[in-house]
Amino acid sequence: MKINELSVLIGGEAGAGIARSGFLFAKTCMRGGLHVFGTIYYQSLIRGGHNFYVARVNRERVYSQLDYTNLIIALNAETVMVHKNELDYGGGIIYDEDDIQLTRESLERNDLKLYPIPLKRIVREDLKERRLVMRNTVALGAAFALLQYDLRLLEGVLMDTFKANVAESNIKAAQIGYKYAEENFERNFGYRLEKLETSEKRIFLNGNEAIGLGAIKAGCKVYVAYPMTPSTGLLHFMAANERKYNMVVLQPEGEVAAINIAAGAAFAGVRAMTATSGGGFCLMSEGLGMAGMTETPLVINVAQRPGPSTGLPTHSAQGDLRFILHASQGEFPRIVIAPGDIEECFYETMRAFNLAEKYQLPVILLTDKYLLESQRSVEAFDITLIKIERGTLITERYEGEERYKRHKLTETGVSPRALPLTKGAIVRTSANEHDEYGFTTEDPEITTEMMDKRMRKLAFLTKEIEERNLAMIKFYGSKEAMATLISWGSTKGPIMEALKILSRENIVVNYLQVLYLQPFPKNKVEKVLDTAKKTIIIENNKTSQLSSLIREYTLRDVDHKILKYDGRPFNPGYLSRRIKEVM
Amino acid sequence: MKINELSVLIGGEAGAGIARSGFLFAKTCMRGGLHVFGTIYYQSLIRGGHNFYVARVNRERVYSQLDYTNLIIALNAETVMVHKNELDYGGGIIYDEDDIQLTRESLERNDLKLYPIPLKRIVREDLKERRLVMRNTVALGAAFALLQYDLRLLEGVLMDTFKANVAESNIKAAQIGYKYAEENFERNFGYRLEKLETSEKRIFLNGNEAIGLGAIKAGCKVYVAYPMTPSTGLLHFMAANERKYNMVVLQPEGEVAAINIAAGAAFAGVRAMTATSGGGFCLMSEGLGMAGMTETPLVINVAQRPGPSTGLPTHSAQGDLRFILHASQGEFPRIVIAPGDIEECFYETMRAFNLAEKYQLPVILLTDKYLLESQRSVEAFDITLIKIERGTLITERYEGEERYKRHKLTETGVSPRALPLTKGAIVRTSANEHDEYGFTTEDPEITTEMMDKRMRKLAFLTKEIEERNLAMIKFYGSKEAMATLISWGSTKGPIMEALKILSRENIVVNYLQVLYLQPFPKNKVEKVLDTAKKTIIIENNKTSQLSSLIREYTLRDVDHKILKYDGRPFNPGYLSRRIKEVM
Amino acid sequence: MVILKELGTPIKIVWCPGCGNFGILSAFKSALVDLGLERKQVVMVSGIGCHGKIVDYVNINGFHGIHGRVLPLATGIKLANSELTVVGFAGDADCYDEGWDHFCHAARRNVDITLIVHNNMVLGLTTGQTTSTSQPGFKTKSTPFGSISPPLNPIANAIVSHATFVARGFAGDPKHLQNLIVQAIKHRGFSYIDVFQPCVTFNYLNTYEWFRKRIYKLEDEGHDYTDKWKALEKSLEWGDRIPVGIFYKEERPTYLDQLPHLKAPLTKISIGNVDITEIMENMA
Amino acid sequence: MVILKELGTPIKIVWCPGCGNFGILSAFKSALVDLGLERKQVVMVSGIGCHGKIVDYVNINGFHGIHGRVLPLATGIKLANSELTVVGFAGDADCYDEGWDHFCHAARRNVDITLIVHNNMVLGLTTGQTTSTSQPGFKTKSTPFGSISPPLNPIANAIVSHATFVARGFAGDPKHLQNLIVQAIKHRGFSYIDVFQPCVTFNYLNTYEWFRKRIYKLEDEGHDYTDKWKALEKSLEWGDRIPVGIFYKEERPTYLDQLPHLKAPLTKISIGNVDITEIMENMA
Ligand SMILES: Cc1ncc(C[n+]2csc(CCOP(=O)(O)OP(=O)(O)O)c2C)c(N)n1
Ligand SMILES: Cc1ncc(C[n+]2csc(CCOP(=O)(O)OP(=O)(O)O)c2C)c(N)n1
Ligand code: SF4
Ligand code: SF4
Ligand SMILES: [Mg+2]
Ligand SMILES: [Mg+2]
Repeated sequence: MKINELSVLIGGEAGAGIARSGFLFAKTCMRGGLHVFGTIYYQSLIRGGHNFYVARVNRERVYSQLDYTNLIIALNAETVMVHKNELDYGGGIIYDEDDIQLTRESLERNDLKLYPIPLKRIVREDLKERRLVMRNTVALGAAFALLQYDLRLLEGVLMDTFKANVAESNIKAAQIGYKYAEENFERNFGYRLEKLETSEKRIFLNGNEAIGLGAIKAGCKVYVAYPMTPSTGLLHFMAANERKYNMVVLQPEGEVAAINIAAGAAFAGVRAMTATSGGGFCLMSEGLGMAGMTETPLVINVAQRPGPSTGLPTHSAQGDLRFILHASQGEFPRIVIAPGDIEECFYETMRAFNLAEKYQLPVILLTDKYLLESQRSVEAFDITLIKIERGTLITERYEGEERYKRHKLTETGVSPRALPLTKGAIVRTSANEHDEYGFTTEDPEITTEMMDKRMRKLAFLTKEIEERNLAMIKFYGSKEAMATLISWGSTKGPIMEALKILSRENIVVNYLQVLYLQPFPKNKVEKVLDTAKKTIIIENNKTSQLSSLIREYTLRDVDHKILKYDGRPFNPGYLSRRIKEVM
Repeated sequence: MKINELSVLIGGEAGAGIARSGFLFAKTCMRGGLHVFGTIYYQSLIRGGHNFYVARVNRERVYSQLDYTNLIIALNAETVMVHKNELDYGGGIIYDEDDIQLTRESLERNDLKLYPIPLKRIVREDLKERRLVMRNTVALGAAFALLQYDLRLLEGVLMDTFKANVAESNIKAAQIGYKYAEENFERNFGYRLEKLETSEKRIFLNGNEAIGLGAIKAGCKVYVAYPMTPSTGLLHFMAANERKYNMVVLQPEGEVAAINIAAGAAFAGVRAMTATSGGGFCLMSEGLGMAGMTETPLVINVAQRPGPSTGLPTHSAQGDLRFILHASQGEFPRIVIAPGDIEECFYETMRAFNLAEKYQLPVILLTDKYLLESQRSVEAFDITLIKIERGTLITERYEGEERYKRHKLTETGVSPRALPLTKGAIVRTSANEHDEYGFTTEDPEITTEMMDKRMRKLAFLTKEIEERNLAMIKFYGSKEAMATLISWGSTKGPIMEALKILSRENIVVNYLQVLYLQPFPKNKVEKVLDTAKKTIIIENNKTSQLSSLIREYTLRDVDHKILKYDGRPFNPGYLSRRIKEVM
Repeated sequence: MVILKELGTPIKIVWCPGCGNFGILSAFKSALVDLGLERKQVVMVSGIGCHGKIVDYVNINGFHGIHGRVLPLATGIKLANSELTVVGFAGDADCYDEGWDHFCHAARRNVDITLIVHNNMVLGLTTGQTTSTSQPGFKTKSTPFGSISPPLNPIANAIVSHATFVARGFAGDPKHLQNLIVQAIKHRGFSYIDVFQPCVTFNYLNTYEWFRKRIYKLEDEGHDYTDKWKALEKSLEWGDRIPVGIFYKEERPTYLDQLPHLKAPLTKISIGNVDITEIMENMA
Repeated sequence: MVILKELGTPIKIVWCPGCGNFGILSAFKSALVDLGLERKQVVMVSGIGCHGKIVDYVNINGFHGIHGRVLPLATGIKLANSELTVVGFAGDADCYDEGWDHFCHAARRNVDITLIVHNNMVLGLTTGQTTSTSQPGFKTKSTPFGSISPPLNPIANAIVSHATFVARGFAGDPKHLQNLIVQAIKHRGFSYIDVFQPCVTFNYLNTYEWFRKRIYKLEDEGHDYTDKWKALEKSLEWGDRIPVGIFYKEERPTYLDQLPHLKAPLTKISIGNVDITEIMENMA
């Protein structure tokens, strides 16, 4: 009997409410003091096809899905066919006996537990409901019965998620499912969930929501974006909160408009943000350069998915790193941060806004589908951790030179930033090269000075970050290890799990997460490389873009590369096997 | 007395016909068997401001302007003020005495020769012309008198350049100027031009024209571009030749349209091309990725100018290398060629079309203002050197599988390329990931296979290039040298001149020109680095992007960097001094 | 000459059951049969969105392009090979939002291509947000408090931008639509059909019902589609009565008609031996 | 309140002598004086082109943006700080070619900004190519055999796209233009003035003369600018007689008017202490 160690897969067609059911299941687990990770796999279509949600539950912190599952909730036959081999020994399948005929023999698995339930019949006959999607809740109820978990937790989640009347019928559905399972099945399922007491306040959310929360907390006032998977969730989140948080959330005619509207808003003085994925970012790249040239603070969430071009629009990849680092003509400072987990999505977004304003440049959060659309239970965010810092902003009255210089040459490269309507300042900027006042110029000396000024900001920034000891990399595990894993972004989750697996097998590896890709933390990375016995890079792309950066900055190559570019994230078991192979 | 070694500067306001006069002067020199290089400096405005053309003439091949000038033709006072210190010892100034008062004293240069001519008065009174721009030709005539050059050569050029009646009055103007100088000035100018006999057939053109010629010769049938300096000259050249060469030359609503129209045309089976500069390329980057994904052959001339953003629109820079290498989301093969001179503009454009079709991918010609808008006398192009190669193209009848596979998996990565309307083939492609037939897919295995297929083309290509011994780098100078200069693109010209200067001072350096930036000729570059005593990189950018590539690919840094990012090209004298400094 | 059953492909159709796209698909296939075209002659181009999948469901040449760029892609294909029949399939967000830059210009340019816009007044494939043709007050996840801008009027924009064939169809009436498509493809020049395409999943407002209650046929009321002014008047009609059919049609030389030097499709011109000596002579 | 001589800057004006841009510049400066605005209240936004330089010639806040993006930039500025008066200056290529995506959408959206298009029917700064408002047959270096497409009609497009203030001015009549600018800026909502701006260097066709011969004032003929239909009729007028003045004007809630939660300009909202506990509670 395994207690509080479980992986569940809920599968069915697009439009069958799979994501919602997964969410309900996972959140119910969290409410009982358990840790949960949930992730959704879906195709670029609206109905039909095959969607599935994987929830991983544990008494300890969890960071990713596993390679196998213990319980499948199959809302169609395909789910069983596709996933049956992922079932671990002794796993179970909940399914609608009217849709699917299953026997241990036909599955060729004697170890499996089969839990047929007339889901649809229950909806129609017992619940007298026309919304067939209720069968999902029946199945959830049944699942919690098998797991001997407290049904009231699910009831609470249903109450909080739905409007009163919908919640009520769902609660009924859950109860019927629970009862059906209790009455019809033996108590022989090898997995149980048990409530745990915890003093930690936890929340359950995905990367998009964490970034949205970070943006709102950071005082973002204008959010402009055109829908593009997997960034669209952020648009929805911001739109839902537009009124409450005194924002303007606008979906314009396309990404070119989006970034220019955001830049205009930032120039006028509010914190502004946009988000998109690769194709949209292409269209934004000209505006990005304009922000660089005019020293306009902007925060952009670039949500990766597999390319080239439209690629696999609902899957995940890390193929855009080099593009984001170099996008737009000419040379200008930018900051590129790649959060690796939900917490970093929140805190780094807040930091991004501070950095954008302090250094007056665009900051890119480089994320991906897997990070943005996977959900995790995390400790409620510490809102005191990061203070709002707006740098040299002047809003009321400018007291400097008689004629204000928006692009004043300074030692740090950062100029005092008055806003239009500030008394004593006429604020002027230009996407052409310009003098200190913002007047367009073609003078060779001023051109050189201005380029140096802008680029100086990166040095100033690097210095400040070091002085304040902000994490540009993170290091996990002991200094002494047989190998050092290196990665960026969302591969962090599976790697954290792989570390656990390996350490259970007494294989000691440690892990360097590169959080800031620009400015590249050369010294810190070098220090890790200096002591690493063997380096293994792990990326969701074809050409190993992070190792190209490491080569460029440190003149060293990594020893091994584990790359995957089929649109799917690493599973930790697979990953640990690949790690062992190269060690 | 210096014979056939001359640098002339013609300066005046925008709109005063400076570029035209420079062209006439230079071409006249070429017609006399001399070698000429000419380059124009102008601002982003239409009238006023300060434009100047620098023509360098020599009995030997020349590759760039010099640091100094021997004769100034000043069409306004500003020209003298700005450039007088560039005059070499014993230099002369031709100017309109009614506009400018000059004395050797006020110039503080006893060595100078002053040639005041009442240019405007001559136009009005002697020529009875209202077009004041004729004064330029008067000045040209005078200049050739001072230089004791055969005026008939200028007359011939005027005849060939202008319509009959305009030519006639210009010839008269030139004659009057010539006579005026002969009659009014001593024959004491220290420079002379003399006709040379040569069997070499030479032409005089700039980079844009050389690329245009290459494109036409390569059979480009659709040219689509939106005007953007410094690529606009190519649009003008192609438009002028649209009818004669059976092309469609279209200026659409913007760059997004341009690249997609070109891609459509290429998909349908013609050779298609577009050109732009950084900001426009940003807007093209999404279409670039589509070409990569759909394996559509495209040739794009990306004409650099100083960024970021609009920057210095009429000046020159090399700041876009990294951007071009990585533009667009995801990973796909592309070829990036950086011609360094007029000849390479022609031959590499022809090659670009062959490579694009053979490997079914986008090819970028990475150029810049200095390369595209500088003119040189070169040997007429050898049109037999590069044959048209269209790879696996099938136009009549497809004889393969029953159902044609546009994206067939092959060992080389290149698939047979049938066109729509080919008998026996339905041609289908998708910007989404797709199977061999071109149907959209999300399958993880096919995704991996297709990524591998596309990327395989680069290996195949590299192999072929090596087998056929095509130059991906060029090497100048002796193997044994005190230092090796390294550069890409238009810096080649000043470097070739700097090599001459240094060798006159017995400083032996050699020079590695990296012609192909992608695929990066790692082995060839490494071989050069292996024997180099000291490496000095020379680039027109701030961050030395080529050395970042060298670091990335060879894990070695260069020893010194000479960088300039004020929008102006290197002058060879300045460059050779900087080289000596770091040696 | 193609027959209907040859037009199917092995790909499973993944539109939601009842989606208006089915009506467009069947109307288009039947139109191809009516027109007596061969499969290899026709090229479909599509954008990204639910509509974009249509390319996979018809067994003719196809280019599933990027979001918003149906018109330039189709333009390029036609310019290169004028013997091809080129039909673009765009979404409303695809054409009227992301790709709006191209629309009026394609109308002016009058390249002989056909554009069919699957106008479901919603972003379908991205799970339902407001587009520029969404009705005021329309609530979606991107406008939870309702859309606050009046919708774009692409029909009127097309007419004032010199489009030579402007029509509107309804996916709920595939026979009528089929006929419009036949006429549009036959038309020499840029032909454009906006198709009301109910999205049964995300557009709760503009349903089959909603359209059926309002739609009437221009031809039933004797509309003279050669009268531009009348066409414009009709294009502004919205509310209880909404017209479908041909608004405007005119003969005007196509873009390629005006390039007298082109005697053959560009793809047919041999490129092996282009003679550039004359240009080089001029440079000598 | 600004006086005229405070509006100059130290920058030398580099437009060609006689360029229509001078008329626009002086009309705008005088309009600012008429309006009694303060310098710090007004923000100019411009695109890239000869027109774009105007930002450097007026001593108020300015953002010289990139080519084609005047409207989104201006929109963003106004959304962020509704107390600012935001005036965009675009070129015809800038707004009607490169930036066409934004035009009809800005009209629909009705953010309270003003757009002035320097319509010289040519790409000026890139040394004279055809734009989408160039006349048919217009010969330039990009169309050496003459432009073959009928020109765009932005006035008509604006009207059918629900613009609330649509006017046309003439740089050769700065007094009249000044008055239009005053009214446009006063208008609450998106106000748009297309200005005929002779390019004396590259547009050999549409000269001051050419315009003077054809132009008449709508107000002189009693045009009722509240009548959309009449406005549309007037917008189609071209040839011997070309109208200038206000075509159409209507009061409609602006974009920000329709966001009832905004009580103050966004820039004035303190961001030091945003309370997100409630959202977090919901996630618990
Ligand atoms: C440049 C770019 N931006 C955004 C997207 C994301 N995207 C995919 S489909 C789509 C629009 C769908 O709406 P519509 O064009 O109306 O097509 P429908 O799905 O309704 O048929 C969008 C915005 C994209 N693929 N490319
Ligand atoms: C994205 C982009 N494409 C092209 C250009 C080059 N460019 C500079 S100004 C200009 C257009 C000039 O025409 P218009 O907007 O009519 O302005 P005008 O000079 O006539 O005032 C263009 C295309 C650019 N700056 N950016
Ligand atoms: S989401 Fe709407 S448009 Fe897309 S397939 Fe479903 S019904 Fe059709
Ligand atoms: S080129 Fe034309 S628009 Fe530009 S400044 Fe000169 S006259 Fe004015
Ligand atoms: Mg739609
Ligand atoms: Mg213009």
